Amino acid sequence: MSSYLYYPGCSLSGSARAYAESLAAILTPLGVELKEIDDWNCCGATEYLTLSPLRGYALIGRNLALAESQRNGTSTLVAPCSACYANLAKTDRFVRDSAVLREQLNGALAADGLQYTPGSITVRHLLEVLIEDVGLDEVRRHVTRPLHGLRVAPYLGCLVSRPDYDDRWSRHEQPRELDRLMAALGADVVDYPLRTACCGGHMTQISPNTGFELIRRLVDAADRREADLLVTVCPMCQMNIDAYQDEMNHHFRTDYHVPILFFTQLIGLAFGLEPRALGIGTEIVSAHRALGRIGIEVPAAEEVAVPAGPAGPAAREGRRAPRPQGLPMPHLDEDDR
Amino acid sequence: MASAVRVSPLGAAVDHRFVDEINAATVSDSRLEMCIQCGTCGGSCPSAADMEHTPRMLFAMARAGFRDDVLRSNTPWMCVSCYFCSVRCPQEIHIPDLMYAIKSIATREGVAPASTGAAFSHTFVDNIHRYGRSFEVGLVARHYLRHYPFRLPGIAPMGIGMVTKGRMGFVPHRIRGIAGLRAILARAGELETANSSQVGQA
Amino acid sequence: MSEDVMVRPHSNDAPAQAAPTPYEPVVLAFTCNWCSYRAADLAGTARIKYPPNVRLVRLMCSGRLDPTFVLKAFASGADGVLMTGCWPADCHYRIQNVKALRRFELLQRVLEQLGIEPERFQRFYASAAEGPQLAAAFTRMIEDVRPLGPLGWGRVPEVAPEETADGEAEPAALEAVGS
Amino acid sequence: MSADKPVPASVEPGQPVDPPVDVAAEAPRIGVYVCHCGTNIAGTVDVAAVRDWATERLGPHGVVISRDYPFMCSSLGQELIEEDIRELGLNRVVVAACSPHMHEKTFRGACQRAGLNPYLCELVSIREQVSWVHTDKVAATAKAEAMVAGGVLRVREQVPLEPLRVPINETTLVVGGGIAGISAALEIADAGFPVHLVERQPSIGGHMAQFDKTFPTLDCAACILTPKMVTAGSHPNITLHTWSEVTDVSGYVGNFTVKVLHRPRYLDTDLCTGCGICQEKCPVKVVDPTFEAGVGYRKAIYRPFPQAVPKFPVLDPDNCIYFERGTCKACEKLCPPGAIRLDQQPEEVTLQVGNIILATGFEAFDARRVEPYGYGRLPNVFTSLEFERMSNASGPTGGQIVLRDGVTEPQSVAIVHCVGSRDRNFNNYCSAICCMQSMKFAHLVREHTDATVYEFYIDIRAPGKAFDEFYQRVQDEGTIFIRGRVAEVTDVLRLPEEAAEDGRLIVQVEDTLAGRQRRIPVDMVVLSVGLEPQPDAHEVARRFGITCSSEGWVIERHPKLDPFATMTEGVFAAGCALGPRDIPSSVTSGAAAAARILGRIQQREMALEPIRAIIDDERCSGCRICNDLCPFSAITFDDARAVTEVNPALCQGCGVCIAACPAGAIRGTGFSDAQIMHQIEGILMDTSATGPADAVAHATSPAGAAAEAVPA
Repeated sequence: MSSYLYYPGCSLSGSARAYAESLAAILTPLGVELKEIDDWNCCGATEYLTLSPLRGYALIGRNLALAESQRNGTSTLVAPCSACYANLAKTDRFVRDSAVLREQLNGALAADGLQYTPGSITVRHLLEVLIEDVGLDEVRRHVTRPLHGLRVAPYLGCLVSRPDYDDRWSRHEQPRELDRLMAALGADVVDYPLRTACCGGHMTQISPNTGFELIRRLVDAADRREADLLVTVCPMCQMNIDAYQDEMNHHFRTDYHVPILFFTQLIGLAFGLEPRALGIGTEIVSAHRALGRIGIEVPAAEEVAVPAGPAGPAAREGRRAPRPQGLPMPHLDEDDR
Repeated sequence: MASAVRVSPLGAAVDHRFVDEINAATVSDSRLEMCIQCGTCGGSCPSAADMEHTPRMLFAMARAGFRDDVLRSNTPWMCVSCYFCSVRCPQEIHIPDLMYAIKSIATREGVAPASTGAAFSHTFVDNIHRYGRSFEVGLVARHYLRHYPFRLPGIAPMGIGMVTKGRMGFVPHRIRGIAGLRAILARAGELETANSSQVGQA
Repeated sequence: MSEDVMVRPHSNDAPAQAAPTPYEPVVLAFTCNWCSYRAADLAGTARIKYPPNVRLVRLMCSGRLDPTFVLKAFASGADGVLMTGCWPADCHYRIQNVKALRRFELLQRVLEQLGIEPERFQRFYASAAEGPQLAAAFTRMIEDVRPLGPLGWGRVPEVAPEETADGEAEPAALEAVGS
Repeated sequence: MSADKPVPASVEPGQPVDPPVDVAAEAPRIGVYVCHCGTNIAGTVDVAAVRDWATERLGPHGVVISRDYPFMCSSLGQELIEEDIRELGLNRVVVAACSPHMHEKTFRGACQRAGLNPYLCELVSIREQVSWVHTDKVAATAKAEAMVAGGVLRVREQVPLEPLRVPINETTLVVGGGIAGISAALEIADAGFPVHLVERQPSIGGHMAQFDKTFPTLDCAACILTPKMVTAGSHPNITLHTWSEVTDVSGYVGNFTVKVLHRPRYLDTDLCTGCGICQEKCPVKVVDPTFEAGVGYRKAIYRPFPQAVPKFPVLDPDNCIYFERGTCKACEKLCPPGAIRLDQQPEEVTLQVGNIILATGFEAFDARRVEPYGYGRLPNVFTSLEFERMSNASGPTGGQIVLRDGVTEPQSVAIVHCVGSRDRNFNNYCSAICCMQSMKFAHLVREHTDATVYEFYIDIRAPGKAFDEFYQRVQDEGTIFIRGRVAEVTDVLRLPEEAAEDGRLIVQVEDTLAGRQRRIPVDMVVLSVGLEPQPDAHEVARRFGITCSSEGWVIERHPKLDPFATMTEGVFAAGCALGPRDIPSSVTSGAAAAARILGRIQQREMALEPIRAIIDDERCSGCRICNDLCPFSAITFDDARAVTEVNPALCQGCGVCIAACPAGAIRGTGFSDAQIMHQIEGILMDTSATGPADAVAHATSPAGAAAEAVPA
């Protein structure tokens, strides 16, 4: 049983409840224990940095300071939310690099008797822990209901592999870690080039048309590649693509229907766990049909009417035939295929 | 600061210290002065189409001292913090952090462009001050009621879905250490004010 | 670069001076003819500034650095000694700088026994192309030594030049520590 | 410490030289000369103060005269020194001026002309080490004084030396058979001296052999290169070692011993006629990652290209059926002269050479590292080397410019500059050739197809002869230039405006001159990749005892004035091993390195700095501690006398043994313990108790107060 400090972030007790439930469900079989930091606060997303960068970093720093004081045999802090992960990791990096920031941050924290020692906490995303520490072999060992036939488009979003100031990720734009994890579950992994493209973040709130356009790009690319669903590691991405897909369709007069689930939900399904225990059914764009295709019964939920026929542009007919033997293609490393 | 503002023959006010001011407001080493104007940022930006100036152009304007134009540009408010520009920039300029810095100066001076961006940030931050956590229902509801009253009917089904599926709690969670958190933020605010006034006097 | 605030090195007549100048450490840097000496030339050509209290002695190889040179430098008033040379795999004499490195580690330990902090005796690798890096290392070395204050070995009565050449510096140095 | 020519360099033949003076026994009479170097030194250092300080403070140490002069290195400045030596009987000279690497030879020459042993002259660098790196005049002046004191105390301990003379073997080794190496080899061979040309690939020719055209003249690369290759291959003075590697280098200038490994070609080159039947009959076809840049195929036994020199094919055992399964042997069975030798072993030859030229070239940047450009993921993204092969008439497509499917001609082509160059994530330098190469591509696309061509650039760098004219020509041909570094290449379309572009590539860029993001649909993208050092550059540098930059480019002895010599005597460099450069510049560097070597060969011997270790038999205790320290095998032990000996011809003067000798029995000429100890003392004179502590007041005194030179 390996144990980590845990920073759930606000979404996991709200809009991303399914993430929290499915995460809890798969941890025991995988032998991972998460110890939630006591009385953590919101990381402020990007909103506090926008108004007042130093207060933004102080807000994040309080969590790091709490984590440092609650270290109990482990100094690794796991965040399941990409935005929280990026904020925590970036703050730790910046206070390590800048003596001025270190002094000011600790000056602010001292107002509540706290302090943070740069580098005393290692911040990691949940995905990284599952792949690096638990390992794909261990994941494979627990798969009892492989997701064969389910076409999954792996969608990581921005803030896992970027900015990545500590160079933890193999690649900043086309990392294949989530692809490999999905393949380990037996899913048919769709080559999804927008794997780290942006979901729009808070644009659905402050500039809806900008946000809708970004959501459409993601949904359209998944649809063109005939993905049954998108899988993500980020509550914000899930929220935008799931909750605003309908409004986006309305805006563009389109009728896409691309469900998006958390990777922990698919892991749980592959482990043979009950869909309901994994929060399946709480998504707005229902995954009922997609999962039904591989024989997984999803509890009934308010099903949004789905029109028949291809959703996106009818491009599938014109799909290019396989290339005749032409010029040889440069090959990518095994790791990047 | 005023002494550095010049009126050029063309009439535009030019502030040659603006780059220093931005750098002081950027927590990391911004490297703004290293920009070679290659446009990688503007080419990478997923929301560039909705920006008044591309990031590259904004940096050129900042270096030219067009302080007012930079602070009133909608560009930083359109930044989605995706960090594509950041990892691709051949000069390793911390672009999203520069955007935060410019937004914070604009907000402080009350010249942020007419956008709901600053308002959303304020609402979000207000929630944090009240509870220490983000409270999604309150946040979205307050923001929509104020800025998108006509959008509410369109997203009502989603809102209902979110609620019926248990994805939105109606009761905000307040952290125990809220008083301490407020004290920390207040102290950080004081330090930040001290920073910016130092640059002004430099 | 804090060049403008650098002042003359401390001297024993300091109290006699009109205005007491803040303490500035003196660092003696041994350079290798093939790499770091040329890097220093390059720093000069590129007009890269570093504190004026860093003074260079050219050797053919860092491997030539006799431990007594270091003791002599401390005994003559240096507050810090920097050994510079080629990168471990890039020695002009194939592997001689590796021998220097071994000697360095040993000597650093010995000096510690004599009460000389490790910050006062450091090493830095610089290829002939790394002028800016070397200049930065000089600056850093001064910054590292300044908080330690004057070593003061130079204040012991001077040993006549004829004697020091035969390594008489060492007993003098030991005496200084004892005092 | 340069010693390319017999010391002293600046004594012209036939010029009167005073008879040498024996100074060993005399009391020191030292002259100090402080150079202004115009304002280079005098702008930051109070030279008059240094001059006065030297006579006042260093008089007890033997200084009898001290002068300053605007340019000590001028003829008049040198004459000043010469006159003082003659008239004042100076027996030591200290010149406080620039780095010894600049003008040591000059002032040694002056001393020698006046009859003083040139090694009794000491240069103190108060320019590179003082005036150029400091700004505070008081502190800089004090440091200059300290450095002069170090020089004076050091030169007191110096003894007269004679340069070592070594014979020069007239054979030269050239490593690398690209255009730079070929040019160098031909220059030396044509002058009548033997050359060994070692090449790693099966044929000489290098990257230039892969190209179709050369910018800006659009000469056919093969047409101008092949004659050179053939001449090199058949030259009576050139021995080719292709498919070979240098594995070991020992010795020193004039007398290197080099081991070269000939990898097996698996055929007897004495019998092979180069008929090509083996290649034709070989059943195995594999992608050729080297010569064809991965865009074409070769057989398991192959000649990389038709004009290859030498003409012999080479068998690739990694892909040969015989080496895999023990069967096939088609080549062996069908070879008309029976030249195939499947049991051939590697062979090592040992060469004796006097000088070495490294022309090891570059490797193209691996475009897969730039993720957003999709090379390796998106089929119709090509690299510049792939494009070179494709546009080459003897390449895999016979000169047709087509998409990856091998048949479709592109309707539009995007050429992307600065891929892997000018980018702190990869290489922070400009690769120098890519702008011109890219514009050559634009021309070739227009010549071969009707496609629209876009050039995406940050800056166009076209500073060579007729380069900018070529830029204008390509503009005139209709190529569209867009100023902006490409952000990404993608096949993901945006709706609705790009619905019609399915199957094409989109180049996303900020058109910085228009100030807008643009998405330009094209069929083909060509990435103009930068140049990188060979992946084993550091290892090769180590083998040859030279140094390279952190990237791996060879470091020149002096970037301006000695750009083709390395820090190691007898080892030169040419071509892209030194850094990215184009063909004319590679040819020039090859010829320049050859010229340096020819001069030495014609002198038959050269003088080396007499910086050596010398063992005092009397003091050697025979402990043998030093015996294992010398990597040049210069130290041996004389069993009969039970003392250690140093062979001065092998000793390189590093001084490690001197520092290690517990008995103090080893003396270093030029860098003796006494010299260094006294130098340290001098340099730190102002910090010790007996030092001239009042130097501050002195340094700040008005320059006018000490205006006249101290009388002799």
